[in-house]
Amino acid sequence: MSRFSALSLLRGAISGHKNVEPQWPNSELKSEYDVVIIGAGGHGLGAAYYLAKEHGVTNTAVIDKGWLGGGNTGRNTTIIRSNYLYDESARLYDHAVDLWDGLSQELNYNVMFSQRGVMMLAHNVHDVQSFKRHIHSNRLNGVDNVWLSPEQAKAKCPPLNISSTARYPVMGAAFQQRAGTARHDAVAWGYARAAAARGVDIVQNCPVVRISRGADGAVNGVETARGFVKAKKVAVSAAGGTSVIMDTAGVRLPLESYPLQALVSEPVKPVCPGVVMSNTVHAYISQSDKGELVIGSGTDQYVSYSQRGGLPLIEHTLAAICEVFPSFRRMRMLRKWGGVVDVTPDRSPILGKTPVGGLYLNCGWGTGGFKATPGSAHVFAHTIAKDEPHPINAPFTLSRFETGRLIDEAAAAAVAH
Amino acid sequence: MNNNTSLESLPATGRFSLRCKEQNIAVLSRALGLALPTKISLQVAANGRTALMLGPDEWVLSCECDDRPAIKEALAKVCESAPHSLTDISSRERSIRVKGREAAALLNTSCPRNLAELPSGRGVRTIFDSVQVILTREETDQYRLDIWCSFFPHVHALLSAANAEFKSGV
Amino acid sequence: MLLIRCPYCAETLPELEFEYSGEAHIARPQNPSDEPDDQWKDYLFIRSNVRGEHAEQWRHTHGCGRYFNALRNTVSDKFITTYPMGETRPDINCAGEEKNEQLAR
Amino acid sequence: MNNWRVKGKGRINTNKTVSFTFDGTAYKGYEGDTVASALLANGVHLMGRSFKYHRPRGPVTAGSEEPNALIGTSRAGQGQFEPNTKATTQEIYQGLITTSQNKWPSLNFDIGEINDRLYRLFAAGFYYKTFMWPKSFWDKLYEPVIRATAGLGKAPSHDDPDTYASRYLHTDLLIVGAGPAGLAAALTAMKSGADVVLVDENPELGGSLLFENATTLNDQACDEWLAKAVAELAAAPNVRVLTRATAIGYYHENMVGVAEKLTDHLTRVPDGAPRERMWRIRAKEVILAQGAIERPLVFGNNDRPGVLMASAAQTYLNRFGVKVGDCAAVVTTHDSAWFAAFDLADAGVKIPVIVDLRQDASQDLQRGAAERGIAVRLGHTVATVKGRKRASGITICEVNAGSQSDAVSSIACDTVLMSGGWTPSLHLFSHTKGSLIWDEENEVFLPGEKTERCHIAGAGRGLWGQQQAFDDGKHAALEALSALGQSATPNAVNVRGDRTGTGVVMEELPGAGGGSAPRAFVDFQNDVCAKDIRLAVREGMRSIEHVKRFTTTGMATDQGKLSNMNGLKIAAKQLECPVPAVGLTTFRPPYTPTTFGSFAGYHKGELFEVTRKTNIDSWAEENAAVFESVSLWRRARYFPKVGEDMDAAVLRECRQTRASVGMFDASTLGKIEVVGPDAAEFMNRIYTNPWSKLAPGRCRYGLMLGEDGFIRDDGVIGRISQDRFHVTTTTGGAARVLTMMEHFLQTEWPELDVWLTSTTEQWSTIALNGPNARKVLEPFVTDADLSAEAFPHMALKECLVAGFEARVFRVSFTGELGFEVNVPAEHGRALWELLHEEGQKHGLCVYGTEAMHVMRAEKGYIIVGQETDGTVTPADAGLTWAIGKKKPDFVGKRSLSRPDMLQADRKQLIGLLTEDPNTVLEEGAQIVEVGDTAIPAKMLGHVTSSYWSSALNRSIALALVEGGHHRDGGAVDIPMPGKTHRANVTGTVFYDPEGERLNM
Ligand SMILES: Cc1cc2nc3c(=O)[nH]c(=O)nc-3n(C[C@H](O)[C@H](O)[C@H](O)COP(=O)(O)OP(=O)(O)OC[C@H]3O[C@@H](n4cnc5c(N)ncnc54)[C@H](O)[C@@H]3O)c2cc1C
Ligand SMILES: NC(=O)c1ccc[n+]([C@@H]2O[C@H](COP(=O)([O-])OP(=O)(O)OC[C@H]3O[C@@H](n4cnc5c(N)ncnc54)[C@H](O)[C@@H]3O)[C@@H](O)[C@H]2O)c1
Ligand SMILES: Cc1cc2nc3c(=O)[nH]c(=O)nc-3n(C[C@H](O)[C@H](O)[C@H](O)COP(=O)(O)O)c2cc1C
Ligand SMILES: [Zn+2]
Repeated sequence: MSRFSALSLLRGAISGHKNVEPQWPNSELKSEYDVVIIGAGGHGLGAAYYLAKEHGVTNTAVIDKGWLGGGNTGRNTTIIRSNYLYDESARLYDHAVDLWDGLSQELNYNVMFSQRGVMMLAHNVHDVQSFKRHIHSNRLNGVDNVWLSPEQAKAKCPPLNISSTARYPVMGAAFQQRAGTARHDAVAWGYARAAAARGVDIVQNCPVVRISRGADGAVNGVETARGFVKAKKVAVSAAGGTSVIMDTAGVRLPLESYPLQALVSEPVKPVCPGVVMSNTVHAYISQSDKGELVIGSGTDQYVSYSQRGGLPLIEHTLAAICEVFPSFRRMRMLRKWGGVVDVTPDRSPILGKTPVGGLYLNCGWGTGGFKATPGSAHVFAHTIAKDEPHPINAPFTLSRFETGRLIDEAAAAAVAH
Repeated sequence: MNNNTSLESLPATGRFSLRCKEQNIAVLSRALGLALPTKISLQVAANGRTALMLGPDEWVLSCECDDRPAIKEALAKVCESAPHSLTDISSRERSIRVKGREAAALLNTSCPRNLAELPSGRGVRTIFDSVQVILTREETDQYRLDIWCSFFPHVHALLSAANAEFKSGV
Repeated sequence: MLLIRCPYCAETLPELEFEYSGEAHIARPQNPSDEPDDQWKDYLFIRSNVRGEHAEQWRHTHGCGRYFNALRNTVSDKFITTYPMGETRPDINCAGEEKNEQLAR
Repeated sequence: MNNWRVKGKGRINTNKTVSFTFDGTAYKGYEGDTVASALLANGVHLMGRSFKYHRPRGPVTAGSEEPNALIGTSRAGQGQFEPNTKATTQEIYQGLITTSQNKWPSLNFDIGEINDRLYRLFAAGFYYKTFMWPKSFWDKLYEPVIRATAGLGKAPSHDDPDTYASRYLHTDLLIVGAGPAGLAAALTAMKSGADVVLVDENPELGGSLLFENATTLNDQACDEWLAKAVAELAAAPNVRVLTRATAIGYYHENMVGVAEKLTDHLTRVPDGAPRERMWRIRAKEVILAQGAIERPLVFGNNDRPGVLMASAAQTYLNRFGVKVGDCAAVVTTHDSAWFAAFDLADAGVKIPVIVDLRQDASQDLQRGAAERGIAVRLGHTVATVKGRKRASGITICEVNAGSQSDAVSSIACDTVLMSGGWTPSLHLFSHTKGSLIWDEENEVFLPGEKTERCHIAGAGRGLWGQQQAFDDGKHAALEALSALGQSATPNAVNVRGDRTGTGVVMEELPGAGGGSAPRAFVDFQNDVCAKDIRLAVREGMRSIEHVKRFTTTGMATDQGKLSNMNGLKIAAKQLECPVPAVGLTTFRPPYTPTTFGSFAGYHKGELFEVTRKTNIDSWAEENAAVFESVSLWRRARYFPKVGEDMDAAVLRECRQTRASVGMFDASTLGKIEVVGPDAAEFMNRIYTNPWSKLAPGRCRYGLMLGEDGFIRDDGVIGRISQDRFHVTTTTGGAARVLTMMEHFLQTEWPELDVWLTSTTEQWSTIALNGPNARKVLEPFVTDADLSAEAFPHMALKECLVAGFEARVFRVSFTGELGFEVNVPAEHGRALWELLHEEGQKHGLCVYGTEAMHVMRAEKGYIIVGQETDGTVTPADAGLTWAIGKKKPDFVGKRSLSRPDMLQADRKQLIGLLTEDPNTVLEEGAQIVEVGDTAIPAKMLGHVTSSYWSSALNRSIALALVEGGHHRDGGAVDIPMPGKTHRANVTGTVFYDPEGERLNM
């Protein structure tokens, strides 16, 4: 596969892009693989890439029921940060941030990782205490996260309303400079292209309907819409469909799937430099490189796979945005959409082995797994290749729900995205 | 559009939350001197006392403020034979009356219910904006909202804003 | 915004009056202390998370206040039926082969 | 002025002149004009610049599907700036200020146009392939430049002064769209008993009748019939008509969001009038009569100002009385453009040619052209448009088996009208996840299976022509009425002179291919050309979703209303795949971009969210309290005297309370009355503590866990009588606790005879604490003995306080002698004032939440949510004593014996005393083993509470620390930026460990 570069682009421009080749081939499904990964989101594609690159496992298929990157990877608000409270989480997400930094070069694909910073607003005394706790914990974990006064926050994001008479005044903010956003589609495409270049088959529009187990109880393949495929190992990275597919392997999970909505405004010239999150008023916002304000809403209360979501949430989200940014009231919503997020009881992912031999599980990222993509994919590949977890994902077991060692970022009043 | 909707804050009254299982309704009714309604949203009044059924085991009793000891006493007498809960909530809530040709439309600025389906004389617990209220349709174009005190200013402010909007004629 | 029929009020009302309360028919063990860890975990956390007909609890919080159960299709978000707390799940058959179809989105 | 007005044409009010400005120049139009129609009437076509290439653009449509003519608008003297407004829908009013966008320094001369020369570098997806070297340039150079060039208009820079409204509306039948189909439906339903709502995004009803008005309807001129129909509907009591009202989204269960513009067309806005209103209309039946959108043709330079949709030209003429040019060439694959040409010709516009790609056209059409002296070129195509800021001509050639023939001829013109046929508007239908079916013959997607109770009528079903639309609308109404159990006897509308047409659908026009040919635009705003789409497919973007995301086609502010079908056709051809197999991308709400404000509705400022205040809050406000917000409540945090900061005020409040007496408004604590013969049993199950033996008149600290074993809430609970408990909860936990109790009661233990009632707001709660507390209270209590003997710690009494019926608890959250007096809420402030006055004799001070926090920390009392965070067990918090050991079960008990809940390394609550007594640790500071401060550090826990203690005259802290209960007497380090503090581990009770002061 040819390399992308300014020069190749120029050459293409001169030739009228005559010699372009597909970024990934339209692979046919073979009858047997060493590893089948279910789900061609960023996590699944990334795992395939790292399996090939770091573990030499290339006889891999990534199978998706739809088009690659069409799950939550393609519909999230792209917030990346690692200022999580607990050591386990901080290590996992910070591993990801380390990999984000340099991912474009690694993949030879500009994923537009942009470290414009993430600011989390504190609106009451409790928020202040909670964020300070995060900041101190982050500092000692080597994760950057600093406290900003309201004025400093406004200096970083001028449209912010810091009036002390606001219903939810800004009392300060936690700010992570290394945090930011990335171009979601490019992440899926970049991994797909790089994985395909190393021989991975990416099979689209092919639902996996059953995980098959042999007489010894271990997995031996998957049933797909295009027939049975033998596999030594099966890795599930099927956000939004995890419970359903894992059920076919006889593994029931502590997951519930909720609709999560997001929206974009019409594009405008730069007005919102970094990412601003307010957990208390429930508003998340950033501005994409194209100019739209990208705004995250909440989950509807009920389990749903409809990728829809209701109007009241959007109304609440935009009311909150307008409180925090009163000048945006005259901005317009261009499009809103929904995704399906798998949520665990402690809001932390499950990433590792399962009770079934040869079956590996990556799920439960809820509303915040995009940021983890390279880190999660990297340690998941390790887990699949070595049949044992990487130290970073070792705490994120399925068994923690039985023993009680939860990693409860939500309870610790962390924010979701 | 000619606006003639009025908002009126009502004086305090006596209010109780009354709870009991179905089999004891008759005994409590007798003690109260009022046949507790047995269909949600129905309201029955007798002897200056009103009972509105809010849930399958729940009524709100309204009365004159100084009728409260009598009610307590009457029900205390049947406590053994008809277990129930009687809790004074007179101070918990305040009421507002919305009256006029556009009362329903005004309420529908923040209440998602179809008010046409609430006949006169009935009441339900529902939601107004983010606030739980008891909404009673007193007459065709007259409604009463019972609101927990700390939510009262919010509801009142919303209704006033909507009223100003109606007055503007747009 | 969904419309939900409260079996107690016998009225179909806006979702805003209701609160979702998770999967239905997960009974609390009679004697929790006798439960082994893995079964207690099942009670606490394991959910069927069905793509299709899902039995679930709702509460008519801003109405009669009652909890009740519902069957709802989680793909279309449509309610199939609601029924009072304590009743068993109605036996309403949905089309066969649902799993494959579900997986195909 | 208005040189391009046509006398006798148009529906605008030529008696009323309106002036407005565009880029600083004043223009005049008439009432009823849009910005676009008024500018066109002044000969202005250049209205904007495209997103990527900054190409000059003019309006291509006359409606809400406009991708090009986007402007900024504001109100003279008042700001209210708004970007990206469609000039084609913004009505003009006196004083309207409009500006062009995405240009510098001016619309006419725009430096950004350089991009247009470099277009080959900016091929689809180019940014994914470059800007990666050197790495550091991305953040510092590339991205900032990309960001600065992106975006269209500028975001508003001032707070929006306007207000917004919303409303729920229930109706039997909602009709979206008031063209012939929607009107027929409304006129039919009007005759039934059903309630009907008819909405249209335009300022007036009529839809396509506003421009396609040459017909005769029931023997009346079209305009005349329309006026009558509108009047009839307005007079019908069961019909509500909303204009300027766009159905933006079709949500679950037939709820349609309708955004209504109320004032943006008015010169003078009435007082109190909101700018927009969001209707949430819940209809039993819905008729979607959204019509169809004319499809552009894809050919070289098809984006030049002066190139318009044929129906747009017709609209400007027939609705606004404006001719879009003097000389308009026509390019089409559909009959309807011929009719547009005829209308324009009849109004005096020269039509030099009609170029139709089809080999044949009906005799009628050809006759019509001949009568008007219009040259016709069948089987021809347009190669390109000449001119830059305005079309100046076209080159045409023969369509020869799909490829370009050599014989190119040029035709001069100042305007080009195009029509590639029509696309049924099924956006709202698609929001419902209704399926679309490909109609092979007409090459359109039509509605398939429905998921909601809706009916599609008119052009939305691929029915062209007014007669069909009227008939279909009527039919849809009858269908909907019958579903409603209603009926009506409709009046027929007979159309004479209907101009129904047919056509074919093209992808890119054959003349446009080839490497050096000028670019042919598919998505105008986002500058996506046909070759970009082909390139995307060649790069492996085989799904239409990938094509969309790679090229951004359909992602502009018109959301592909003009581009989706052309993009799809081109992609399908490149993929060698049938159109339906490729499929459409998903339509999502809103139908047209909708202001944030209209979604937010009334929720602005004070009305954004409830602020709950206690009955005593007003006193605090009058007495200069500083407030904090705790869940929805606002609470007095401290009461500074002149010159005091928080520390000074809190110090004083603590000192005075411990020295004499302090008073605190505790009304926000949640209260629940638990009543019934099984009340104690219920309490036993819900709380960890035992309750059976608690005697009436006594109270007890209660601890509540979640089923997972972690602390959820706590509070003092009094037993009023055998079957009645007065439960208190935390301020923030009140609703949650009641919900959890109800859940268990209703779903697990329905057999219990017990009922729960929230009494939070029934009571005002005043806490009196301090050695003199009794002295302050006693004078007001005549029917009870408050002495230590008669009223010991953890007792309660129902008595009169100052004549108010009260429940008095003898409890303390400060460690001092304490009373909590509950009186009916409305008397709270009165009692407060009485006690305050009486207290002055003893130097009573009023304290806020901050002093309360300090004093309880001195006593080691936890605050749920501060010492706990949802991961703390009773044992962790040192509260094992609160667990009823003999109880077989309570909520959360089983979880406490899970393996990880018993580990010795759990984080446990301890006290910390810094080595330097003057150091007050920061709450949230992390704790490590002594000396173990290298980063990354192994953290043992964190400081949960930390204060300066006036009672101890030093700092104190509480902390959750790994294995903390075994660390007593040891030391830990607290590394802070610049300095590491050392602290000694102690018990959690710093003050009066024996509790003697409680019993004074
Ligand atoms: C609206 C929204 C906003 C969000 N915002 C953020 C944010 O700001 N920051 C952040 O970090 N995270 C965010 N998230 C979460 C984030 O998007 C996800 O956690 C993350 O993208 C998950 O990636 P993935 O690769 O695991 O899953 P996905 O990208 O969802 O990929 C899973 C794939 O599995 C496929 N699949 C499922 N079942 C099957 C089957 N049976 N057979 C074959 N294929 C199957 C699906 O088609 C899908 O393509 C957001 C999510 C949403 C919905
Ligand atoms: N000559 C031809 O070949 C041809 C082709 C197509 C259509 N037509 C004409 O189109 C007409 C079809 O009539 P019709 O009634 O189906 O359509 P119409 O276009 O006349 O009316 C549709 C109306 O709905 C409005 N609308 C669309 N979406 C809306 C939304 N979301 N919210 C609010 N309003 C919305 C439009 O602005 C318009 O006013 C006929 O008159 C027919 O002659 C003709
Ligand atoms: C970060 C981000 C930015 C987006 N920007 C746009 C945009 O500018 N225009 C647009 O039409 N859609 C935009 N979308 C939304 C997509 O069009 C699409 O709605 C989303 O990926 C979900 O897919 P679906 O709507 O096809 O289900 C954006 C999505 C994301 C995640
Ligand atoms: Zn109910």
